[in-house]
Parts: sequence; structure tokens; C-alpha cells
Amino acid sequence: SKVGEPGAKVKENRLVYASESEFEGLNPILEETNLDALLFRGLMRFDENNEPIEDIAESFTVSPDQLTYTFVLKKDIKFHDGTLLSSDDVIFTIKSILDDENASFLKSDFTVVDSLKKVDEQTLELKLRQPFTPILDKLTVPILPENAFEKGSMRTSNFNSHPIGVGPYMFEKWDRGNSLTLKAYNDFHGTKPSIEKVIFKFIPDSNVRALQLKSGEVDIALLDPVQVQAFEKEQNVKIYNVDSADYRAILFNMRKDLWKDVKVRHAFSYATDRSQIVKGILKGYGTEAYSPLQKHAYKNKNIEMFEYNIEKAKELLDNADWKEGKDGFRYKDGEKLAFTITAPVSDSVRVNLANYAAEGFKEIGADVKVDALDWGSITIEEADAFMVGWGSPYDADHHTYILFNTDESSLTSTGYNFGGYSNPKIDALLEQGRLSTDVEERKAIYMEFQKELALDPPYDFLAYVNAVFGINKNVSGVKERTLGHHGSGFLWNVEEWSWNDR
Amino acid sequence: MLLTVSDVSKSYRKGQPVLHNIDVTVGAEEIVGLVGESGSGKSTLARLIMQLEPTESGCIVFDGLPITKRSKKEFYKKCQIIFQNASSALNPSWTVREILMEPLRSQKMDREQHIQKMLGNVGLSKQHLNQRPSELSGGERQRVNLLRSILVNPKLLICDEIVSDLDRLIQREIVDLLLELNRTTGMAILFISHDLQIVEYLCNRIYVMKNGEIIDESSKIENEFEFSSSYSKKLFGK
Amino acid sequence: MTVKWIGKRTLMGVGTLLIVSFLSFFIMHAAPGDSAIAFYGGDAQTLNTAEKERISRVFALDRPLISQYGAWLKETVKGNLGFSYKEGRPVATILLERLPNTLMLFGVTLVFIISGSLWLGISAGMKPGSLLDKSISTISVMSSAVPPFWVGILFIAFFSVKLGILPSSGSGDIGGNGGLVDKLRHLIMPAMVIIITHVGIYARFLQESVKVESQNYYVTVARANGVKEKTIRHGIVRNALIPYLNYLGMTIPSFFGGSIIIESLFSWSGLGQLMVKSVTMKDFPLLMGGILLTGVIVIVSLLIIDFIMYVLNPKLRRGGVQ
Amino acid sequence: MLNIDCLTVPIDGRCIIENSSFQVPEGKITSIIGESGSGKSMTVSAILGIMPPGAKVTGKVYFQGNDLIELPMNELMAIRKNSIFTVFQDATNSFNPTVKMEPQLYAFSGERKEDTLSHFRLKMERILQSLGLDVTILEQYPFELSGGMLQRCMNACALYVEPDLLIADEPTSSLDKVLQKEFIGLLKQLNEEKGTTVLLITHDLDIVVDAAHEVVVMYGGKVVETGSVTETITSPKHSYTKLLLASRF
Amino acid sequence: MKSSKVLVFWGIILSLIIIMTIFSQFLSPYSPNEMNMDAIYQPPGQDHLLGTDHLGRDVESRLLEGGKVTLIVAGSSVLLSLVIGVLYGGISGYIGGIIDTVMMRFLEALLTIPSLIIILAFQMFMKGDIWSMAFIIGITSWLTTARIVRSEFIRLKDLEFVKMAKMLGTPIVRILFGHLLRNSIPAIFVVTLFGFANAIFMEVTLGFLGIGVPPEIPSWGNMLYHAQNDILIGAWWIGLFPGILIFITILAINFIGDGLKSPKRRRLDA
Ligand SMILES: Nc1ncnc2c1ncn2[C@@H]1O[C@H](COP(=O)(O)OP(=O)(O)OP(=O)(O)O)[C@@H](O)[C@H]1O
Ligand SMILES: Nc1ncnc2c1ncn2[C@@H]1O[C@H](COP(=O)(O)OP(=O)(O)OP(=O)(O)O)[C@@H](O)[C@H]1O
Ligand SMILES: [Mg+2]
Ligand SMILES: [Mg+2]
Repeated sequence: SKVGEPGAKVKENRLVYASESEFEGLNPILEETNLDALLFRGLMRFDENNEPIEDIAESFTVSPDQLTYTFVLKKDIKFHDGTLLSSDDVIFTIKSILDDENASFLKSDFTVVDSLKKVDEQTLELKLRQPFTPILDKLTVPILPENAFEKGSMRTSNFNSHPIGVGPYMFEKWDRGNSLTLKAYNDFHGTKPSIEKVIFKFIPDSNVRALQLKSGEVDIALLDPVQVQAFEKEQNVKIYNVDSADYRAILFNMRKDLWKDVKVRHAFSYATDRSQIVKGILKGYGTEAYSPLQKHAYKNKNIEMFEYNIEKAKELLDNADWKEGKDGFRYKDGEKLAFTITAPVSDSVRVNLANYAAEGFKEIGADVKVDALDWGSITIEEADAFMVGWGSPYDADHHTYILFNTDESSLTSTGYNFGGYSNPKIDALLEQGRLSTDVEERKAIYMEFQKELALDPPYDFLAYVNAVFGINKNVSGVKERTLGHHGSGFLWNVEEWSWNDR
Repeated sequence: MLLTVSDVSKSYRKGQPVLHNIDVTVGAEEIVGLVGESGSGKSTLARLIMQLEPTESGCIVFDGLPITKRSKKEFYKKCQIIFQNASSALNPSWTVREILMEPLRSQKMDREQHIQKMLGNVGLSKQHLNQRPSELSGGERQRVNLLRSILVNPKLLICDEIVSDLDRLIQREIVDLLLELNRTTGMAILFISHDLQIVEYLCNRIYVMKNGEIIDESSKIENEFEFSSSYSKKLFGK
Repeated sequence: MTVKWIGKRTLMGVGTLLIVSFLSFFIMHAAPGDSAIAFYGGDAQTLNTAEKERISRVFALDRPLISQYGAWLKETVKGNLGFSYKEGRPVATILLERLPNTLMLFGVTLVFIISGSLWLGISAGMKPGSLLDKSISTISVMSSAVPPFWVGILFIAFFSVKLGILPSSGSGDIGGNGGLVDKLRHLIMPAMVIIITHVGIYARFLQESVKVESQNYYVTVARANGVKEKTIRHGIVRNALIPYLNYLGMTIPSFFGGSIIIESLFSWSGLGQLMVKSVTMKDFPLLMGGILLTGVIVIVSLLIIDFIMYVLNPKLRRGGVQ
Repeated sequence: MLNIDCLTVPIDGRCIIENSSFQVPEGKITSIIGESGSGKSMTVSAILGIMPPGAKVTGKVYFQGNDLIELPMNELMAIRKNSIFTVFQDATNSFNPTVKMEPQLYAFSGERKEDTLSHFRLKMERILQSLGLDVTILEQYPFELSGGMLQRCMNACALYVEPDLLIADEPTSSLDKVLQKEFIGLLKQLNEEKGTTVLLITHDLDIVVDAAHEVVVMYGGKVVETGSVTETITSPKHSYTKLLLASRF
Repeated sequence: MKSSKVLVFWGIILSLIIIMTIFSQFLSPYSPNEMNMDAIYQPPGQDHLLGTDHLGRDVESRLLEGGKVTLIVAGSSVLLSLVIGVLYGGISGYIGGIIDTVMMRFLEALLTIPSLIIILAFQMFMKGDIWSMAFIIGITSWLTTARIVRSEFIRLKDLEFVKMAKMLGTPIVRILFGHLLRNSIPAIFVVTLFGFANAIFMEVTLGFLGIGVPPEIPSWGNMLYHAQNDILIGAWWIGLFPGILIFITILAINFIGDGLKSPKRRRLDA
């Protein structure tokens, strides 16, 4: 780094990552951080294609009824503190997630788990209440060492600030408010890491992150789309434009009368100029969206894509009895065509998207406002429309079942169906997709699902947003894979990274 | 007696009494002078009578009734004070008209006319009504003050060194006005001053104060005062 | 007398703290929004009603407010500030980590602002109509009319990116062990920004009160009678300091508010940033602890300022009536 | 000693003093009397060169041969320090309210004469006693003293300094008769023994008759009459003077 | 004399700014929210006099419209804080005694909690419109006014003309308004003007924290907030112009406040 820090004299074998926010704790079942992949490993792990493969697990078998999974663990896996990992630790981890006392955010992933049984030190049996193919995805959850926890609530455990895992890097130092340092773990069971230290530097301001990347104070930073251009001339920085399954869409809250008529939903979908969004707001770092499974192997290209078409949108509204009034806005039974899109203020891309969409809707005679609020002040179930962001690079069930199934209402169940969307056909398809184990059959089901979803859209899909990272030119070994939300998982193979010049 | 101050004491700091055991009376239609050493507590006594500060002991009776919190309002209708510093007793942002209207607020009569009528009594003219206190000379300010208090028709008027900073001519005007008022309306006056000539000229009775005590009292007999204490004698050069 | 005064003021300070805690507790709880959602921060979208209820139960957020406050107060009086919802660590520990940084930024900026404004304000105020006087009054207004975060960004762009001589963020070197020199290097820019944008206003205020004081009768009298200029100035400054200190006392709390932005811009891990974070996450124990701690800092500063005023103003000391 | 010639002071277009001339002969006590607001205090300000902002001064003020109005600031300051002492009209406001009396009185008197603090204390105590003040006032703050006491403190400084020219603007206005007499006595003594020239402003004709040699009468911003006291008292020329004399109680 | 010239100069500048923002509809060439993805980050030039921003909106139009919002927010919040401050400080100062002590401790307590924290807690109110924004700024910024009013009232209360008024039986309302308030106006005026500048800053600051006025409403605050991203890109014009206008407005207000304070407006009793 050229700024006169002590490390500048000898180029240290370390990697500095510009972290957007500081974590409250490092317990992966209480909070998700981008360190998880470095510190911890789970039974399973996503590979380059986002398929779950064995990691801690040596192998596993599934019973014919799809209800019992038996895992055999690798031998001699040691936690960072030297203790051996056993099946007790796995059981402890899942039980902790299910324990209400811990208020884990992962609980809903494991509610299908019926029981856990230790067969021996290296073997365990997991029983489900019902068949659930995606359970392997879920079992990528980091494994915690049972004996590192004292009695009492996990929330106040010392572990949270001094974590112990089996990942390629181990905890070294946490300078609160400033940085967190990890060092290479030499007993790691996978590829031995080449970079000695990975440092997470907390820089909340996105500009400062970019500036520090420029000045060499940090080696990696996630960039805002608008910032990328400024780095194109930069010699020392390489831009990684990583595909992600992360889409943005306007959620129609079906509890509002306005959206009851599918023509209205279609009209707004047609009135969205996606190409301009990708071009202008995402600066080309994204793709136009029309389906929740667009980045998936099961993607269906032959469905309605809602090509930008104002005339069609107007026609649809006319048909739905929303007639244009003298002021240019549409009215039906004396009521104005108006609603508000709520967006989380901390996410400037979502706010910009909402803003742009709202402005565009004026053209079809709708008076649309934007509310940018803090997460704590948002109740999605009460909003007219909400700027959601979903999308998973993993199993097709992952971000579909919990979003669109009638029974997955966010109000009455553990699902995330915020808009109260309900379509019997969709319900049936999602159920089948879940239970089926045949790949081709599943593909057909999800293709059909996408088609049906376009006919009765729960969202106005806008765009998939890429994660754009700027990285020091001398770092090599970066492997791109379709990423999840906010570029999470970019460091997934950091143990394979190395410096060319140190 | 209109006003009876009996056995009043006051101290600002413990052990340093400013006033002790003061007995003062003012009869109806009487003009009483209060003179004394500088720092002897004359102004303090005036403030105590006006209930601007609490007394420590003793009582003040006005018109036969001791003044209490509740009777304060009635008391102020009958008893008025004019402070030594004329300028600070007038609201700087009001015009003379507004200032003079103040005591007449609740009255139903034609107030403007009443004021205009009264203006002449203190030697002010109509044009002064639109001026602000800062645009008046010291003497004029004192007269506005006086007029305002008189408009209340008090039975007793306390004047605390109202003429000390004025020149002889203006002093004379004001003193003559007071005499005139006393004659025509029967207003009693407690006149605090260290200007002995004025006090002798104006008052029927004089109290002399020293070190927070009344050390002497004398009534005017054939335009002469008789004093007993040596300080008073020295003061009046007798 | 003086001891009694200090005792009385300290007692009042404690009373104020109690009001502060009461107010902040109720304001924060009365604030709209769901604490369970806020608690999840960035993961909030993946939260449903069942989760919300569960979280509320875990943190006893479903109990009546007054009993929550009572419980909190009881614990606090025992010297136990509780555990942060989010971090799970004792609030006191978290606060103590941040305190040195905050005190450092607060202390350094305050010292420079006070000494700078004293120097500028007095020298300008003593020469009314001079070039210095006029330029100070103009420049001070100008400097206070630029938003601090702008100055900050320009500083980073210039000193860090262009010249590369100062670190643009953090409160210590990430690799090093955080020696004092290192700390100071990190302190320079955030402190400079706060000082530059604040010193003018205080200098201006002092300048005004020096000018007003200089117009006093006693100054004229002293000048006319050949009293030494040094003696006269001494007296003027002494009296001009009283309104200045009053103003300083009134605005000290805004330092904490105002520095939040600077803290986040320079990633200076201080209390301000911590509090903003705990408000948005509705981490009540942490927030209450933070407010209480800033409360103590503010009240102690006010106490010191009041004490200086008390020493400077004999009317207060002698207990006389104004 | 002091020769004022054609002094004119306008403030914001209004003439406070108009074309006034008079003399203060050396070794004599000269008194200015006049209507309140006639410009007496303003004349003092003009002599000392401490005009309020917005005021212009024209005319000449000769002091020991120098024109004070033309004099550069540092020379004027030297004269103020070495030769003149002024007792201002508003004694209550003449002291810094937050400083104890002792350092203030020392600054006004002892320091000027470059006396040591102990020497100052000895001399000042004597003077204070002669004015009927207790030495304990040195340890008090101005607001703890009554107006009369503060006035006497200022007067004490004047007596301490024994300047070539003493200007006293209503030095006895808050004093009772006894104290007034005492101070005037000391003033006369100072004049006789040390030869101090005195410019005494007062509205009390008794004092004028008692103490002054010469008198200046001001009215409406103008000097309307000058002359020796006896002459003026017995045969006033200007109508205002006549009125003034006639209005004794 | 000179100070009145300064006053006139800055007064004209300020009124120009105000008039420009009031008539923004007629002066701005585009609708302030008109987005053009083909004209993003256009530097000042022919089509867009002051360039365009990250959504292709015309900076000039937004500047004019945003001024209206910012000035309304600042103006009405100042008005609100004035009312609260005068009432609170007035009551505290006039009644005095134990009530004053309690009220002042309360005020001190409020002063101690950084107002930004309170605002953050209540940001829900900001949902929707600029009036709630003005409300929230107003309700958190009356403390200084209250302190000043209180000390003015305490000072005036002891003056003789107020004592006289009580003796003359003047009703309390008239004493409060006619005597006390009317004579505190110079002091209140000055803090209020500074409060105005502060409110503009607060709006900017909230914009910086991303909790300012709703994003579709332009204001100098949220323009500046977005502009910080644009510095890196080199789009200096987006931040520069609102920055300059804020600067000039605050400068103007400061100088006006100053001009009104310094001349011989001092009372004769002062
Ligand atoms: N607020 C106060 N605090 C302390 N002492 C006071 C206060 N007011 C007056 N005193 C003291 O009380 C004594 C009497 O004061 P007061 O003003 O009544 O005197 P006075 O007789 O009116 O004198 P003067 O003729 O000088 O006006 C003085 O010694 C003064 O120092
Ligand atoms: N700073 C000023 N600005 C304007 N006018 C002033 C100023 N100072 C004094 N005056 C006016 O100048 C005139 C003369 O004032 P001055 O103080 O000299 O009167 P005086 O003769 O000393 O009266 P007194 O006997 O009441 O002390 C008065 O009418 C007064 O109002
Ligand atoms: Mg008195
Ligand atoms: Mg005078």
C-alpha cells in the first residue's frame, strides 16, 4: 500500500477487504457475515456451480422414503482450538439453531428437521418430517464446536467475539470499530491457504471504500455500479463483474384492492423500462429480469418477458376500467390510480430503482410515490408495494417455495410471502417441485411454474444486479461463481487465492 | 393611619441586617420625608413596603389591613411607587401613549381623552404621546412616570430619590407638581431623598435613617423641624 | 461555599442523568418501527411474524414499558448496564472500547476549538474595525457554512488519495499494534474537519462578546484614566468569557451529534457511530448505555464549564441576588 | 491650563455641543452647571477623546499648550495617564463587576503612579477612612456596595492620584449632605495644597458657591455664560442662569 | 451606516434566492424528476445548463425546486422551534423558582441526548412529506431558543418597568407579550436566524444519513447526499451548485442576522 503505513515497506502477505459494515458478532447462526466461509465449514459446501458437495461430511446416504439422511464425517478434522470435530458438534449446531433462546435467523431453514441421532463419533442420522430435497443446501450451515460454549444463552457467549471453526482462516484479532484480522489455519482439511492474513477493514462510506481501493489501502472492495467507470483507467485494480442470482422486483401487496385485477399488474410490468434500468442505474452491470429462476439451470426463456410497451399498458388499464382523468392521472370509481413503493433507505440501488420506476409509471397515468425508510420502520405486509430483492444461486426451491406458496404467508407461517400472494396452481407446482427427486421432472415442474407466474405475476421483476468487485491486480486465484445477495460468497475460495508479487 | 410599618427587619446575608425594627407611619394626605445616610436602607424599605421583596419580620398594614398575597392586587390600586431610575421604569419599546394606557386598561371611559387631559397636569404635551422613552429627556421621563402612577389615583405615592439626578429647575417643577397633587387629590406621599432642602420644603414630617434604623423623627412646626439625634442635627446643620 | 456548590451541582447532574435515561428510554421505545425487524438489520427481509414474536419474547420486549424501564434502572444502579441484544457482549465492555476514541476526538477537537477560538476571538474583538476583525467575522461564517462531510471528502481526496500522506479511515493502523503516533495520524483528518468547521462560530461568538464588553462604561472609564492596557484587557476577557462559556456549554452536546457523520466518514470508531447503529438496530441496552455515557461526558463538561463560570462570576460565588 | 475653543460635537446629525468655548485656569476650581442633557458630560468626553461611535469633534481643546483633539493616540494616552484624572458621573458602572475593589482601585491609582502595592494600601486606607469608608470594602465586589460607596471609591482614587487636572462629573450626586461636605472639603484642600486644577460638574448650586472659583453655565448644548462664581451668582446675565438661581428651595 | 449597506446587499441576495425557488416552476427548463437514462452525468452544457445527475435529471431544475423544499423545511422548522422555544423558555423564565429548575433540568437532559439520535428514532414521521421533516427538525431544535428566551425573561423580569406593570395590575398575558417578549425580540431574532442556518444543515445532514426528505422530492440536502458519490466519478457539478447555494444562503442569513444585531439597536437600559 502506498499510504505510509508500517506495512508499506515490506509488502506483507495479507489481503485487506473493505467491509461495508462491522458485524456485531461472529457466530454464524446468529448473524450472517462474509467471514463465515473463511472461519467455518459445514457438512456440505457449494461448489463452483453452486451445487452442494460434501465438505466435513465424507459421504451421506438417503433413505428411500427421502426422510432419513445418514452422514459420515471426515476423520481428524480439528477445530482451530485443536479439539476434534465429532457428530456431537453437528447435532449441537442444529439444535442451537432450533433453540428459541438463541433467536437464530436460520431457524426456518431447519423446521423440517424431525430428529437428530448420533450413531458414533463420526456418524449421525437426520430425520425429516417430510421429504425436502433442499436440505442438503441447508446443511452447508457452519458447524460450531460444542465445548466452546459455556452454559447459558448463546447470545452472550464469549464465542461470538472469539469464534472457533474449522475453516481455512482462524480468528486472530478484532479491533472493534476498526478492523478484524484472520490468519491462515495450517491444519485446514482442504487446500492450505496461501495468503497469511485476511483483514476486514470496516468502512461504512462507499466513497471512502472506493477511494481506499484507489489509494491501495485496501485490496478488495465491492463497488457501486456508478463507481466502476472511475476504476477502468486505474492500473492497479482489476474489475470482477460477477454474475449473481440477486434480482430486484416490485412486490405487489395482494391485500390491496388495486392489485386484485391481474390486468393492472400486467400493465405496470409492461410500463417498466428494464433496459434503461440496466443501462442507467446499473451501468450495464446487470440483466433485465422477468423470472425468479432466470439464473438457474431450470430457466424458462419462453414465457412472457413484459417487453417495455406503454401502449399495451395503457390499453390494459383502460380495460381494467382505470380511465384517464383531466389531470392526466387515471381514475376508477372516483379513486385515483396511486400507490407508494417502499424501499429500504440503506440500499441506494433499491431506492434509485423505485424512484425510476415510479417516475416511469407517471406515463401511464399512475401517481406513484417512493418511501425510503429504515428497515426498522418498514412493515412490508402493510406497504402498497415494496422493492424486494431475492434470488438464490442454489436449489430452485430455495427462493421460490417460501416466497410464492399460499401457506408461506409471512404473517401466519415461517415463510416470506409478504404480499399474501395466492395461486392454487403455483402452490401445487411448488409442492411437486419440492417432493420430486427426479431432475428432469423437477425441471419441467419449475419451467411450468415460471410460465404460470408470468401469467399471474406476484412481482414486477426489474433486474438482476451483478456484484462488481475491484481487486488489486496482483491477486490471483479468484474464481467467479454466481453469487447471492450483495456479492456475498465472493470470498468462497479465498484459500486458493495468492499474491503474485509477495 | 394609611400606612403602618411596624417592627420590620430585613437582611440579605445572615448576621448583616440592612434594616432593623423599623417603625414608619404615613397618615392620609400626609407628605412624609425619609432621609438618611447613603446605604442606610431607604430604598430597601421602599421595596419592602411595595411587597417587591419579602420581609423578614414585622408587618406592614395599609388602610387598616395587613397586606397579604391575596390583597396585593387591591393594595397596588391604592399604593404606587416611582423608582429613582426613571428610564428603567419605562418599557423602551413602547410609546408614551402605550405606557400611559397601561394603568387604564380596565377602565371604561374614553382613555385617550382622559390621558390628554391629564398630560397638562405634569407639563407634558400631546406630541410626547408618540415618542418613545429613549427620545425623552430625563426630566420628561420622570414626569411620564409620575403621570402613570397618578392615573391610578393612588392614596399613597412612594417616591424614591426621584429628583436626585435632575437639575434644579426640573426638580422644582416636579416637587411643585407633587404638592399640587397632594392639595387637590389628597394623595399621601412618602418622599425618599437625601436632598434636605427639598425634603424640608415639601414634607410635613421627616424620618431620619442611619445604619438601617430610624434614629429620628420630626414634624414641621412653623416651617421648622426639631431633631434630637446628633446625626440629624449634623445633617440638617442645626 | 464552593464545596457546597459543587455538591449541589453534582446532585443536579445526577438528576439530569436520570431524566436523560427516562426520556431516552421512552423516546426510543415510543419510536415507531418494529424492534425485531430492526434487530435483524440487513437480514430484515428474511423475517416473518413468528420470528418477530420470538425475538420480542427473547428480549422481553413484550413486557410493559415501565417495568422494562424499572428493570433497566435497577440493573444500571447496580453498575450493570446489561448485554447488547445484537452483540451479546456486556454493554459496558462495548462502550469502554469506544470511549478512548471518542474522548480523544472530543478532547482534541475541543482543546483546539477552544484555544483557537480564544485566540482568534480575543485578538479580533480587541481591535474592532481592524482587518483581522472583519476577516475573522467573514471567514468564520464562511467556514461554518460548508457542510463538514464535504470538507471531509475533499480532505480524503487530497491528503489520502492524491498526496498519500494521511490514512483516510480507521482509528489505528490495521496491521500495527496501535501506538500513539499511529493513533494521532489517524486522528488528524477527522479532528481537522471538525475544528475547521466549528472554530469559526466560537471565535465569532467570543469576538462579539469581547466587543460588547469593550463598550462597557467601566472600560471607557479605565481607558480615560490611563489604566494599563493589559489590566483592561484582562478584565474584558474575563467578563466576555461568561457568555462564551455559556454558549459553549449549550453546544457541547451537538458535538456528539455532529461528529457522528465525521465518525462514519472516517470510520472513526467512536460513540456517535455506535449510537446511530444501535438506534437503527433498536439495540436498547447498548443505546441506553451509550446515551448515558455521553450524558455523563456532557454533564461533566457542563459541570466544568459551570465551575469556571462560577469562579469567573463573583455574583454567583457570593450568592448575591442579581 | 485647559482652553476650550469653539467645541462642536454632532452625533448622527444632531448637535450635542455647539460652538462652546471656555477656560479652566490653572490652580483654580472651575465648575460647570447647567440643565440636565445640556452636554456637560459630553464636553468631558470630548476633552478626553473618548467619543461614542458616530460622533465627530471639531474645535480645539488646548491642554498645557497641546491640542488634545489633534494629538496622536499614544501621546494622548500618556497625558491621560500622567496629568489628568476623571471621576465619571455614573459611579455604579465605573468598575468591572467581576473584579474585587482592591485591584481595581490599585489600577486606577497606585499603578498609575508606579507605587508598590503595600505603599498603595497604606495611603488608600487613610483616604478611604477620611471619606467614611471601611477598609473591608477593598475585599468586596462592586455589586456589593451601594451607589454612594462606589462614588466615594472613585473620589478616593482622585484624591490619591493628586493629578494636575482633576475632572469630576457629579462626584457627590449619591452622597448625603454630611459626606458631600466632607468630600468638597478634601477637594478644596487638594486644590489649595497641591495646586490641583479642578473641573467640577454639578447641579448643586450650594457646592458651586462653596467650592468653585469660576463657573461655566451650559444650556441646550451651548456655553451661555462664564465668569467668577461671585459675579455670576450675584448678577447673572443669561436668562437660564437667572431662572436657575431663582429656583432655590 | 456601512452595516446597513451590507444588510441591503445580503437581503437582496437572499430574496433573490427565495424568489427564484418560489417561481421554480416557471424558471426550470425540465420537470425536476424527469429522468433520462440516455443523459446520465452530463456536464454543464447546452441542453442542461448545470448538467445532469445519476438518473439523468436536470440539476438546474432540481436546484430550483430543491431550494423550495429546503427553504420550506428550514423556515417552518425554525418557526416551530421558535414557538416551542419561546413558550418553554418564557414560562420557565417568568415563573422561576422550582418550576424553572425542573424545566431547566429537563431541557438540559434533552440537550444531552444528541438530537440526531432523537431524529433517527422518529424517522418514521418523516415518511411522506416535507412537513413532517420540518416538524421533526423543529421539535428537536428549540432548545437554544428556549435557553435564550429564558435568560432574557429573567433579565427583563427584574427590570423596573416589569415590576411597575405588576403593580399597575397589568394582566399577565400583556406582561408576557408586551413587556417581556417584545423586548426579547432582538435576542430571539438573532438565535432564530442562526437556527435557520442550522436547519438547512440539519436537512443536509439527514440527507447524508439517507433519511432526509423522500427521494423523489428534490432538496439541496439529498442532492448533496448523492453528490458525494459523484465526486469520485468526477461529476463535480452535481454537488457544487447546491453546495454554493447553501453556502450563499447561510452566509446571507448570517450577515443579515449580524447586521440586525450590531447597529445601535441596544436598549437604553442595556
Ligand atoms: N440585593 C442586595 N444584596 C446585598 N446587599 C444589598 C442588596 N441591596 C441592598 N443591599 C445593601 O443594603 C444596604 C441598604 O441599601 P439601600 O439601597 O436600601 O440604601 P439606600 O438607603 O437607598 O442608599 P442610597 O442613598 O445610596 O440609595 C446597603 O449597604 C447595600 O449594600
Ligand atoms: N451616545 C450618544 N448618542 C446620541 N446622543 C447622545 C449620546 N450620549 C449622549 N447623548 C445626548 O447628548 C446630550 C448631552 O448629554 P450629556 O450626557 O452630556 O448631558 P449632561 O449635561 O451631562 O446631563 P446630566 O446632567 O443629565 O448628566 C443628551 O441630550 C443626550 O441625550
Ligand atoms: Mg437608594
Ligand atoms: Mg452628565
